[in-house]
Amino acid sequence: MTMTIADLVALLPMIVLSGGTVVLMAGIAFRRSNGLAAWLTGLCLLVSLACLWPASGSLPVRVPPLFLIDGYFTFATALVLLSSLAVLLLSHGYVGALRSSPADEYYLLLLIATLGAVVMLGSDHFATFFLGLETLSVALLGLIAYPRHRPDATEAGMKYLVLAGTSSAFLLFGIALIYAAQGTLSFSAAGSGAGHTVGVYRLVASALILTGIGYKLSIVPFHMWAPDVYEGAPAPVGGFIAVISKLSVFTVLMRYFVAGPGRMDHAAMSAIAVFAILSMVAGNLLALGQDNLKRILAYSSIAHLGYLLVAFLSPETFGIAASSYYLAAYAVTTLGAFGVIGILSDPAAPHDVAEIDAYRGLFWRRPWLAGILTLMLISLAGIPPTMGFIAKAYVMTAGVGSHLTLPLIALILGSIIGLYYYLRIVVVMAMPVSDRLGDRTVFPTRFSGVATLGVLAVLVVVLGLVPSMLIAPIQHADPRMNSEFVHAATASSLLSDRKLGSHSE
Amino acid sequence: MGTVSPQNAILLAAILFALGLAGVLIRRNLIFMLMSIEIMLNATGLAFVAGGARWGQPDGQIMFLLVLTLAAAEISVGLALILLLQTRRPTLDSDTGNTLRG
Amino acid sequence: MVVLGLYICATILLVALMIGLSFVLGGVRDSRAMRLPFESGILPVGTARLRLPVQYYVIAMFFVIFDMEAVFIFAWALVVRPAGWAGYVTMMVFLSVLVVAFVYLWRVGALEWGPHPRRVRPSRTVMTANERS
Amino acid sequence: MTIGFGIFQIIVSLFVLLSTAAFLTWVERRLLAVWQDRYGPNRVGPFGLLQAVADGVKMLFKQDWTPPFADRPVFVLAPAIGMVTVLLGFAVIPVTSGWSLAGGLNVGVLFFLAMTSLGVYSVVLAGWASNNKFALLGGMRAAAQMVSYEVFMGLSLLGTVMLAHSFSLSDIVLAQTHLWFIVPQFLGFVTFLLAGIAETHRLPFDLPEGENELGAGFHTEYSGMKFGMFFIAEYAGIVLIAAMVTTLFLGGWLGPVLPPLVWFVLKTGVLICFFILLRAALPRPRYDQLMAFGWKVLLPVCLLNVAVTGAVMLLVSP
Amino acid sequence: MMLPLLIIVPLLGALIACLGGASRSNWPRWLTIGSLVVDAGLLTALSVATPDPGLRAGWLAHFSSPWIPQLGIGLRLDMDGLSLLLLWLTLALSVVSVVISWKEITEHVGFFHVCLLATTSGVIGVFLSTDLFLFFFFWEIMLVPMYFLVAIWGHERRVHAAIKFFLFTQGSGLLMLLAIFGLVFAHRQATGQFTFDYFQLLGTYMPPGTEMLLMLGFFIAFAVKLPVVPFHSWLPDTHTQAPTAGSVLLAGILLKTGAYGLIRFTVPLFPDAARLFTPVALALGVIGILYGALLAMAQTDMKRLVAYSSVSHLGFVLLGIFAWNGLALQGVVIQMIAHGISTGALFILVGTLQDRLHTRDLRRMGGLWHSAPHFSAIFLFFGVASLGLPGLGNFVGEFLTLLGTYRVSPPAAILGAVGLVMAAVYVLMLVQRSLLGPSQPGAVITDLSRRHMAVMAVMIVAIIAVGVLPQPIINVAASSLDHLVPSTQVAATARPVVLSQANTRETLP
Repeated sequence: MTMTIADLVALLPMIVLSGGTVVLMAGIAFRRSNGLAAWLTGLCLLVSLACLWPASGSLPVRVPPLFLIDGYFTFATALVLLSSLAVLLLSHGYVGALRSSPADEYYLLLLIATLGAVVMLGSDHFATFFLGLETLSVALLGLIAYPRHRPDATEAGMKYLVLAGTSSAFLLFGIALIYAAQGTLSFSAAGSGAGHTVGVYRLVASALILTGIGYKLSIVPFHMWAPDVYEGAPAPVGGFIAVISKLSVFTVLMRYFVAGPGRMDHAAMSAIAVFAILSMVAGNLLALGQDNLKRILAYSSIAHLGYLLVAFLSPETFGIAASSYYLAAYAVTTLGAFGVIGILSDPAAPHDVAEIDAYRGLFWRRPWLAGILTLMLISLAGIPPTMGFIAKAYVMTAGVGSHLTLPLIALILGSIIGLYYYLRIVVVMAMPVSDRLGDRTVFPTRFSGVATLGVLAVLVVVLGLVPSMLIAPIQHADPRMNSEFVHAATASSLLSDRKLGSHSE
Repeated sequence: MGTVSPQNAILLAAILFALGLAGVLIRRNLIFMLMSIEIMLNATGLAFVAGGARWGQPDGQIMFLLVLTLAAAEISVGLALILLLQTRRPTLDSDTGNTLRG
Repeated sequence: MVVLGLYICATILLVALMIGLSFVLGGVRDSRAMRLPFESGILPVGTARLRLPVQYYVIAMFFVIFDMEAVFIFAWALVVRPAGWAGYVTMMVFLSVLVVAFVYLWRVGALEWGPHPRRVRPSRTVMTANERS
Repeated sequence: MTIGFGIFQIIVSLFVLLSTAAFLTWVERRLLAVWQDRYGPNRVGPFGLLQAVADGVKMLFKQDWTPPFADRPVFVLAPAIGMVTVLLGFAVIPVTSGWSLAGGLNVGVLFFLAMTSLGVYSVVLAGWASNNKFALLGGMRAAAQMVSYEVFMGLSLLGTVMLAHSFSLSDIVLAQTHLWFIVPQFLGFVTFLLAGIAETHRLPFDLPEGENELGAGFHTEYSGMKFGMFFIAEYAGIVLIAAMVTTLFLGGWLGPVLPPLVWFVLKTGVLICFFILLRAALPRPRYDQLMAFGWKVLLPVCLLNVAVTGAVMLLVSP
Repeated sequence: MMLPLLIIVPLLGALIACLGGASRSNWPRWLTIGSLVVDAGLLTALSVATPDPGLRAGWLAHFSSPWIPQLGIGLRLDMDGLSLLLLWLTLALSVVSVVISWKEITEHVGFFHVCLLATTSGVIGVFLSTDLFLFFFFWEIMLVPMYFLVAIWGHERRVHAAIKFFLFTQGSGLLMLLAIFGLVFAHRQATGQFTFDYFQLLGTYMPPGTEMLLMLGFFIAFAVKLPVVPFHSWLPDTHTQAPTAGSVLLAGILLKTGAYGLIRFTVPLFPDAARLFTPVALALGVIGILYGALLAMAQTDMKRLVAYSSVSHLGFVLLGIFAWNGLALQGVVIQMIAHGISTGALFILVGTLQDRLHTRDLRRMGGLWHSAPHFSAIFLFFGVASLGLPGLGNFVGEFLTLLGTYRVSPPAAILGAVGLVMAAVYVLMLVQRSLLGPSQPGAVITDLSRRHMAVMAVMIVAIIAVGVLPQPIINVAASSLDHLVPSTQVAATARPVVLSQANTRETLP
């Protein structure tokens, strides 16, 4: 039970984040400064990122019974930390302009939420999963409702609270049932006994867990909260919810179902397939009627989770690599889109600038911002030369390889519908300038935000044009590599995937 | 001292859970909704303890502590939000909270 | 255990008995003054559902949080010796986080009661944001 | 231990408790009189000893008035809760090794803390249900004060739990065979004592019912037996805290020569007198001072106590 | 290295033009022309160079480099005669587009040329890719700038038209992407190789049902682009709303990518399914010819009329492709080029007319001949070219196609010929209503500018050249058609045929 040095090294990213949180809190206690807090947070994220390096040579490291640090963790954590850094930079100017409260606590919450996400990514046990999830959710609550003067934000926070609480309860009850049925809370150990304890408990437990996770991922029958929360939350926080919270929950889902005990659970898998189809179709359809960019992004993220689940459903072929790439693409683009909203918005105003009408003529007023937003929308729509295109193609490859006919049809339908509303925004931006909204100046303090957007845009294009830069590391991050549940069949298919992977002309 | 079988304890937990869920769905007052969520969370805590009892492990109780902590954290934040809401609106009826369409 | 159960029943019974007896035995009288809330003889004005200072709620939150933290210390308290120095160090880490949180609350002014303003020293960036507006 | 003996114990305990609490009103007034150089109750019976009985009879026959503006069921429930929780708190106190209701309960300490926590409901509900501004303010004050000191109370007795390795109060007493915990846990003793006084909102920490500010605080609207119940609960609370301090820090029933029961009663009695002395001797602080004292002094001290106790224990006998 | 440069040069031009977009000067225009000329220079070098002997038979140039090795995707570019012809067409029409919008486009000039060059670059990529994934990449990439061209510089209902265009093409594109993956997995199943290489995928074995499904996936994508009748409804809208340059690019080049796809991918990759599908495809072709012509007759909007005539003309292309013999294919190639020129010219003319009259409504025109004789003469010329006057390019294409089709399916050929007659009707109607008759009040226009005259002159020469001397074109394309045709059994009965004027003269055994 005692930890070795190697274990500690493997857990270093989490330790750094936790320590950073404490230091930041102490820092805030003695000197309230927006800039100092931002610097500390950024530094902490970077150090944590660097701490992925020392352990990377000797992966996987299992820290029984709570953590499993493997390549998949490394990849996902890097993604989360970088996304978090992006959110930090995007929010720096934004929260700096808040008048109702100092911004330093915002960074504290951001750091705590990131810590929660990272804990989740490394979890090999329901306890750590749950702890991470709740650390994330509770910190997010604070972030959502941070602009106290905005009624919308408070309301969104309240909605998120009620739904997060309810979904946590569902999840927990499911976990409790699994525990009662199997006597262990560990992902890996739960699987070994899974074969002979399939029964009512497990069935009910799966249903409850899926409901809980469904809420967290906001996939279709459980999606109602997402648009409201996205609309009410400050724009950078919207990006955080859309990217980091979903990414980490999805990763756990992957760990549990693909590499862990859930893979035997065929009922759950078919339920996920149904949710995926519903998400793709309904998410896109519902987005059609929206006039608010944040709401559109919310529905689009619902749909994107659906696409992602297609990859999830086909782990035997390229599914895992596809989902990893998709997550990266989704993260970059979604952050970019929310970032543009954030840069155009004044946090002291009662709302962010998210009504589509406000974007009229943006192309001619702020060509670069409009260009970046267009790029992000194009990527979300899955059109080259962006990451979104490669991601969608990758997911489709996986789906075709696993003969997922219905989900693929839904994917295509969804994509076509999706094109319509993404293009609508682009069209509005290309329309002649309207005088109604006047000229909105970009805040001079937002240099960090603009620069971040630039980097994101470059990433979208470069990784869309040269995807192998990302695909190569992803292939080393297969969670099945260190799982004892790899069936003989899967193992062989895994091998063949690798062989194919190495094949080139 | 009579013992309660884990089965029955879980059944009780399930009933509590259902009551809490019903509360969340039916109640319109935010405070009551929060309380219902607490009931659901505590029901899961009970289920964990029952599970722990079945296997004779402390894990269930540990999970219960964690659940309690979560419930505490959530309720504190919830209370703060409700206070914020109430300074703007006289009522805590969740149906009136519809500035956001949804 | 059985005795405890019986005891619980007995206390409840006792209390019910006290209330019931006084209800039966008590005199009956009514007057206009009895129907008014007692405010030291002054006629009451407005509702009694006051909006209370936020400090009360803050204290409620602190209670919830610190009591929960205490629970973790309780769990350790039982096993100080078996858990040994490893357990002690773990606990100290936990406590130090708690202490930092405590210091944070103190410095931020959350522990102040009464009319003192919150000790929030607005940072320079916030001030400039204000000035800009 | 048969059920019959248990029932006997219950009846005796309740009787003793109630009569002690009632009797204490007399004791307090007499003692205060001594210290303040006046007479105190001396008309009913010898030395006014029957004053407590007279008060009880009076309450029983006074009108059971529930104001029309109050929330009726809650209004009735509030004093009942206060009474029940205090009485239940006694269940886990081991009077002697042979005489206790549930002294061996393995979560005795937690049970005690739970009961004192539940006591908060009594005041807060009373204050709210009265629908009176004074009562509400008093109730809220009481609630804030009690929940705050609840935390410190739990933390301050942790040292004894650590030393005894048990939540069972009998075990804690037995662990003091060689040395009362007041010696190694002096800090704990002091903090617990203070927290205990605040928890029972006794003077000088009786801000919730500070008559010069709030009428009578949360029980402004109460009269008759329901007021009596608050009254009894408060005195029973004093007894409870005194008994608890005895158990946790003063070695409970342990002591040379005299029989255990006598030792227990003696120690508890002295403590009760001490509480009454405090009332006579100390002025009342401001409410903000009270809260600040709790959070800014007691809490760090409690935490320090826990940390030091743990370190010393491991250093002395790893 | 030449092949990627062909794609990169316009993109670089676009990049620089983009930076200069803010200024209202002419230099984005000159830059565009410049990069197109450089590109043309590269293409000339490629055209005259003798192909490397190491290449596959019939191919002129090759480039390959890894791109996403993990998925067996490479940057594979190959050029054969067919590609070469279409590349020339692309560059020529791009230059024309720039010239004819010299004064017409005044807003956001820089961005306009960025879109134009990006479209060109995408189209070049489409014509060169021999990696299926890369092909799809370019297939998609050429749509975005085109979309902007329509959505920003188009006419009244441009947004609607642009979105419709995009949805149709993108949606069908996704079907094709699915089919590509299906094909790749089928290939993997058969050989264990996971690759998107066109040459490796040729001749992949798969069950007939699968083959048919995959073939349909490809077919629909190309049919939408072509457009084949049930999928054509985006075309009239888009053409009508697009700016003139957009219409030229659309009609002249983008539609050809559909035909190119059918020739390059659909039929060779799925020969058996394609043969089974032939009757349906021929029927669709005939329906396209007749339906397009019929609708063209009913139009009063000039641009719509020309657009529907396009539908009709491209029906011949479909007919020829699925007849799949040398004769028909030669016809198809000629038809593609001739249609590119003639329809492009018609759109330019209609565009200038609209600029002057501010309407496209035929009912409000008439007697234009009096005020604008040059315009009218040229308009008449391209009108009759379009209806297939012997001696001009379209005639050669259509005639060859019909001949080839006749060998396979006489009824289809006969019905197609009826389409020619109908073409005569709508073209003459168009000419009669607009040019002849009494002058409408307000329908007095200034004649073509010198700039336009120059462009028209070049195009006239080109269409006459195609009509009179199709031989060089056929020679260039022959090599690629040669290696295409044997892949079907139909080819066994056909021999390459070379035409001179209207006389068929069999050469080459």
